[in-house]
Amino acid sequence: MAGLRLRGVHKFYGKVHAVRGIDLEIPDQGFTVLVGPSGCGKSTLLRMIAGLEVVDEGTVEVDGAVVNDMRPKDRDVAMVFQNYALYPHMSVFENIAFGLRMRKVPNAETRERVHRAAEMLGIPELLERMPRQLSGGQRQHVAMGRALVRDAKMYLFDEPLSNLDAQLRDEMRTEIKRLHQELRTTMIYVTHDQVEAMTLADRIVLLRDGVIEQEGDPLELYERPTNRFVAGFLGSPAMNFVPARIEAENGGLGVRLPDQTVLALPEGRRSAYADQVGKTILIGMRPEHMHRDREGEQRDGFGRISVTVEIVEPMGANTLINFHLGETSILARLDAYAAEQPGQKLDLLVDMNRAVLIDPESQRVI
Amino acid sequence: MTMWKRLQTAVGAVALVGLMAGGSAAAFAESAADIAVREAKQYAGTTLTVIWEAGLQSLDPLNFSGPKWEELTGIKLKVVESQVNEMFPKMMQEHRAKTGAYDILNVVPAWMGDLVRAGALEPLDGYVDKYGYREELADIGDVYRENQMRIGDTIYGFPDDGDVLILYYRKDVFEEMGLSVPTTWDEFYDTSKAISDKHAPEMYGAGFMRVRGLLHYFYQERARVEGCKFFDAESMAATINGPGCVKALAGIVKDNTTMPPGVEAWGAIESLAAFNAGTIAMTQWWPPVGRWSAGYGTDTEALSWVPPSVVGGKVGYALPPGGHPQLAAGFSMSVSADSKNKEAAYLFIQWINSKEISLQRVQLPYALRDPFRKSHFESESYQSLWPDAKEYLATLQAGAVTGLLDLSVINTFAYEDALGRGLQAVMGGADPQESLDEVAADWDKVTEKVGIDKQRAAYKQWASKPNAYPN
Amino acid sequence: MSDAAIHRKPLFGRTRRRMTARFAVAVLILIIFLFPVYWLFITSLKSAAEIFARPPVWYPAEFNLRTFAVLFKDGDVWAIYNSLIIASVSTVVAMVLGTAAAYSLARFKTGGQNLAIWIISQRMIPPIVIVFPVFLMFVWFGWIDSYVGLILLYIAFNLPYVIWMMRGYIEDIPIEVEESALTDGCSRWQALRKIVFPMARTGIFATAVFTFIFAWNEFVFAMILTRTEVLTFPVLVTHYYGAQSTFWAKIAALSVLGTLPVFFAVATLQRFLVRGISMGAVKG
Amino acid sequence: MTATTMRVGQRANLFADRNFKWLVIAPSIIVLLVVGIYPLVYTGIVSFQQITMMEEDTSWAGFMNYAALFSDGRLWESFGHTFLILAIALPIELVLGLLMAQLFLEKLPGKQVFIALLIIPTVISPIVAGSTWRLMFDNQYGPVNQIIGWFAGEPTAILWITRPEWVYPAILICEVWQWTPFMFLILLAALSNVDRSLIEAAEIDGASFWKIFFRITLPVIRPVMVIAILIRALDLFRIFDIIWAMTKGGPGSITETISIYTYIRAFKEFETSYAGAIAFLVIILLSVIVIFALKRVEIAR
Repeated sequence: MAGLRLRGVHKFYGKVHAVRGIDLEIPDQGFTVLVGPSGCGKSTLLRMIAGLEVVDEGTVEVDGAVVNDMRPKDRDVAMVFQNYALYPHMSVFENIAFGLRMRKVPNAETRERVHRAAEMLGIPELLERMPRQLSGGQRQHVAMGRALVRDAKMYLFDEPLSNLDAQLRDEMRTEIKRLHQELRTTMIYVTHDQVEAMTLADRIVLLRDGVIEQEGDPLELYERPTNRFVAGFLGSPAMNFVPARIEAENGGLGVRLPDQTVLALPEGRRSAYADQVGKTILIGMRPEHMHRDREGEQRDGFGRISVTVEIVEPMGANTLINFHLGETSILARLDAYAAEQPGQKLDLLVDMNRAVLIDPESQRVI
Repeated sequence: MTMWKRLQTAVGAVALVGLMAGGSAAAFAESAADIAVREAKQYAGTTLTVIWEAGLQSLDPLNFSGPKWEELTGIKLKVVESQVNEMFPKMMQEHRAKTGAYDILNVVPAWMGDLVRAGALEPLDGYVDKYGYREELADIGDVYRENQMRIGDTIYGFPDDGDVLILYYRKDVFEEMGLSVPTTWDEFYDTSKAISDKHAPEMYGAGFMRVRGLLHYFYQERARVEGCKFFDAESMAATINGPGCVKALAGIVKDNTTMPPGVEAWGAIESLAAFNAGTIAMTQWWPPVGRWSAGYGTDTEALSWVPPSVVGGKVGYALPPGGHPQLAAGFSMSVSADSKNKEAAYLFIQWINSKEISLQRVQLPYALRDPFRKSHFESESYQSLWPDAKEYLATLQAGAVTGLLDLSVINTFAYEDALGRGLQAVMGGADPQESLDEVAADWDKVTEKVGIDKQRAAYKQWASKPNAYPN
Repeated sequence: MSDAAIHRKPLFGRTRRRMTARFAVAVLILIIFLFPVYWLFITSLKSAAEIFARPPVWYPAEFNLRTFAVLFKDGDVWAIYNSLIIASVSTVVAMVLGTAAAYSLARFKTGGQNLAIWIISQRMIPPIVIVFPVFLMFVWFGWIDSYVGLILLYIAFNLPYVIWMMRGYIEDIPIEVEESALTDGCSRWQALRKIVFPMARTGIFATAVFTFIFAWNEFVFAMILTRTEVLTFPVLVTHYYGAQSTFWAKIAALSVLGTLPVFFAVATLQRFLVRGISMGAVKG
Repeated sequence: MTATTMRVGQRANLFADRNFKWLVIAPSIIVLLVVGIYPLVYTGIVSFQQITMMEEDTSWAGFMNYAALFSDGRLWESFGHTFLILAIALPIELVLGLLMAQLFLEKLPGKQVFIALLIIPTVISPIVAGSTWRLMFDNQYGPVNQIIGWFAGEPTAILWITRPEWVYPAILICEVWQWTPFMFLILLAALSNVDRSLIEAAEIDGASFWKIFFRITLPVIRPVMVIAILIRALDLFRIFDIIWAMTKGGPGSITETISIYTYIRAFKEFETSYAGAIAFLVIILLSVIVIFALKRVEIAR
């Protein structure tokens, strides 16, 4: 079982080069999330895997065999669509059973499997209804059921949660994760929502403009993004980028911010930037990597900045603080226990071990 | 039934004669119908297609002549019915495509010239001689035979319908008011006015067809009676707007004032309905009115549409004022030049047109084929169909001597159409002189397009016929 | 048309008295629009005397069905049968071909915008300007006065309409539904048969009814391309206008017979037809 | 599945999938080409020849026939008649249809029955419609004059089909009678689809009924109206059957439309080449208009 492999896959829509040479191996039984902003080619890639789109160049291989021209029905994949794609003229039962009927599964077994899937999703009472009688969440369940009832080699999800409200989305996310843990089959999941990607994935493939920006397990991408795009895409609220310059300071290295504050680089990182003194860079700081400096303590690897609070957004567990560093508007996520006021002066500690330094020319993390 | 019996007897007699005399020696004893049947038998099993006007007209070939012909010869007759206005286009379009879809054509004499010049009609002289039909042709009413049979010197069709527009009048009303049948159009006006003045709105003096497509027949007749010529025979300039022409048209407008309101919109049906209902005292119509107003055949299903007559026995027949009735339309039987079975097609028209068979056909109660042979006019059986039938036939016969031909030149339709439009404008209130000036201008345009020399030749050919103009 | 979508303050008010007034106006409009139909109908039942009565008679003394009986006896109803065959077969074939083509246009944008416009513009040409060459062509193929000829012509005549309409209906079916069927194990054809066609049922109905009506009512082609064998009913109606006779009763009776089928089709399928009649402008 | 079997299947699918879209559209295109192309080519060729009823003269005539079009007053009059009918009938149908749609927009007892019955005129064959109105307008035996007589208090004998001043009203009444239900049906559906919240918002903003109607309702249903007008305009441009049944172009040539005139030249006079030139002119004119209009509609799709 070598799983799924894409080699040099291209897709053109007229003059638009939607997918530009994707090389990718999808691990067997894993949960892979294709994520990226809209138009990045992630859905196209998924549809090529399903056989719904012609592969213009390159190959899609399953278990070592090229399946470029194999019809969807022969690929043994199940798919959940963003708008659920329920068959409006069939009852819920028939919707779920459809894939089995097409595969000529005996009636008794079909019935049994449909009921099992319905139980699993908690919708046994909906089986006799028609799709138009269902709420959005129920439809989503049916769409899931339709995929789950199949004993497919691969399950494909095309933004299955994007049409749900926030609460349902959270529930379903957990549900899907649980299902994957139970079923242990290959799942490929497309989303533009980095939270879904982070929480669900064994492995994230981050795409932009038809190319893979970075792939790896979720925390790896979070902690060690290779470029500004990846750094900015994952994490919520998004990472702050501030123009700065690397400078030699007290024998060490530091980063000078627009307000002339210098943040010292921790010792472990200094050697990497020794030859870059004087270089203009972007420093990326995640909001959750800034903390209040309550006692004026000096902790190793943290740098202090003094800011004037502009907007305060209490979120319960955290409070978001908005302020400016030079021209740049910055967001910090602080613990919730103290209530700042707009206009208040505040000292923050920046975790310099987790800050990323980016070459503004190449946009790559240095 | 009686006809059928007579037919059987006739066939039996022919067979008997054939047996006794044997071979061609018997030919002199055979009628044209017999010859046609005898010769046609060799084509048994084939099918002939004929285009015929839809409706009543077609009942003849569908119910009578077609089945008889098949019984006698084994040749099937397929009737393609067509709305009368579509017949010419249909014949032409099939000719253009050389389909030979129709073997036998019903040709309105005015179309004949165009069809011949387009090469759509088969010359018939050879067949006439071959199958011994000359003698019986001579029996056809002079005016039809002399005028509607040939283009140039060649026979292209057998006149098959004596469609002469005679005058019908209410004898009882005339008697009551002491009126005599008008012989000039001035008298006609006075007579009509007198009756209207006395009886309107219950009864008007007269009601004529005035709609486009029909009015031009009445106009053509009356204009020529008033001395109008259609063209200058040398320059081919249209003279349809000459003094006689304008006088005739102005007379028509004047006569309308003595007729029921709205007469300008009357077609064939309106004047028929009004005459039968007794609300007009005079009308000029084709021969069927004489039969229908007398109630002949109107109890049959085919004639159930005819407005019921309350004037039976009160109808007198006369030639219209001026004494030159229009031979309006009517049909000739022709053979298509594209036919793939010309011999059989010819034999059918000889048979159907023959003395013997045509006499039966014109007496069919639902017939729209009107007497056209001398032998029809003199037929005793016909004369006894209703009390005044003899008088009726005598009038038709008189019309068959003095009648006037419809204009027929190259592209007749264009001239008729332009004239029809002009006349209709006058019925709508336009000035006769101005309208006829416009018609003349339109005619000149058509003539120019056709080619003046070509048209002059065609017109001369037509005008040289004895009944093109009254003498 | 759902009443829910109706806004609250229309021209004719909302009180009960106004409702009555609106109802009265509606009845009046209906009477005006149906009176000619009524007149046609009673003319078919009148005797000759009643047809030519002055003043006109508004209802016949007796409902005599003689004219209808004559139409049946003389075989004139054959024209209705011809119309039925020609309209039905051409509708079925046009629907099949047209739906397939529409699928291609809707799903693959085959040939781009220009092909779609070319197809629909084929429908706009007045029949009379092309009928003569069509006649010549059909002569070559031996299609004059044959079912094949008229059926083929009406297929061609109606195809643009079918394609245009069905393209709209298919575009309204989310492509994912079909893709879902494909991943569920359907071949493309199965997906069409089991998913697309059932989902487009309303559209197929509406389109088919109008295709049928167009073929049923068509006159110019039928007049010029037939002789006698496949005469359709509108052409036969004109045959009753003779040079020396006008069979008003037959004209009316055959018209009534020829209108009944379309009327029943339309009355039963009424709610599907709005979109059909508007060539897809209204997604009713 | 082994690699070899897959390759076999591969090729078949490759053909089917890559060409599927052309395969399914091909039959339709072929039918349209078979029936559509020859007439176009034929018409184009004969219009440069000199074929008349008398002579099938296929010699090259250049633009003679086209030049003759310009001096053919009757042709341009027929264009005028066509546009006259179009310009009068279409607005009347539109306004009447809109008023009726407003009337039926709200709840009404038996609404569906009303609609089903009102649609009858539209589905009747135009030949039958024309015949029906000939019966209705018959100056002696038709009910129209009778009814007018009742109102006028004296017998009326308007010559609807014969008088130039009455023939257009007659044709237009028939045309409007037949096609107003069509407009009505479309506009009723369009009005029913208007988003109620738009109207409510305008009401809250204090707009009067008529303001709402002209400022909100009409603009919202405009796309539908455009299509409906387009359909009817093209139908009216081709108008033949109704006039054929009622007047055949008379009185005079006063109701000759383009289609009627083309018929006369092509089938009554068999001016094949000249009629070909007329046909070509009509086809070109229509193509320009239709393609222009359709492009806009297509873009709006």
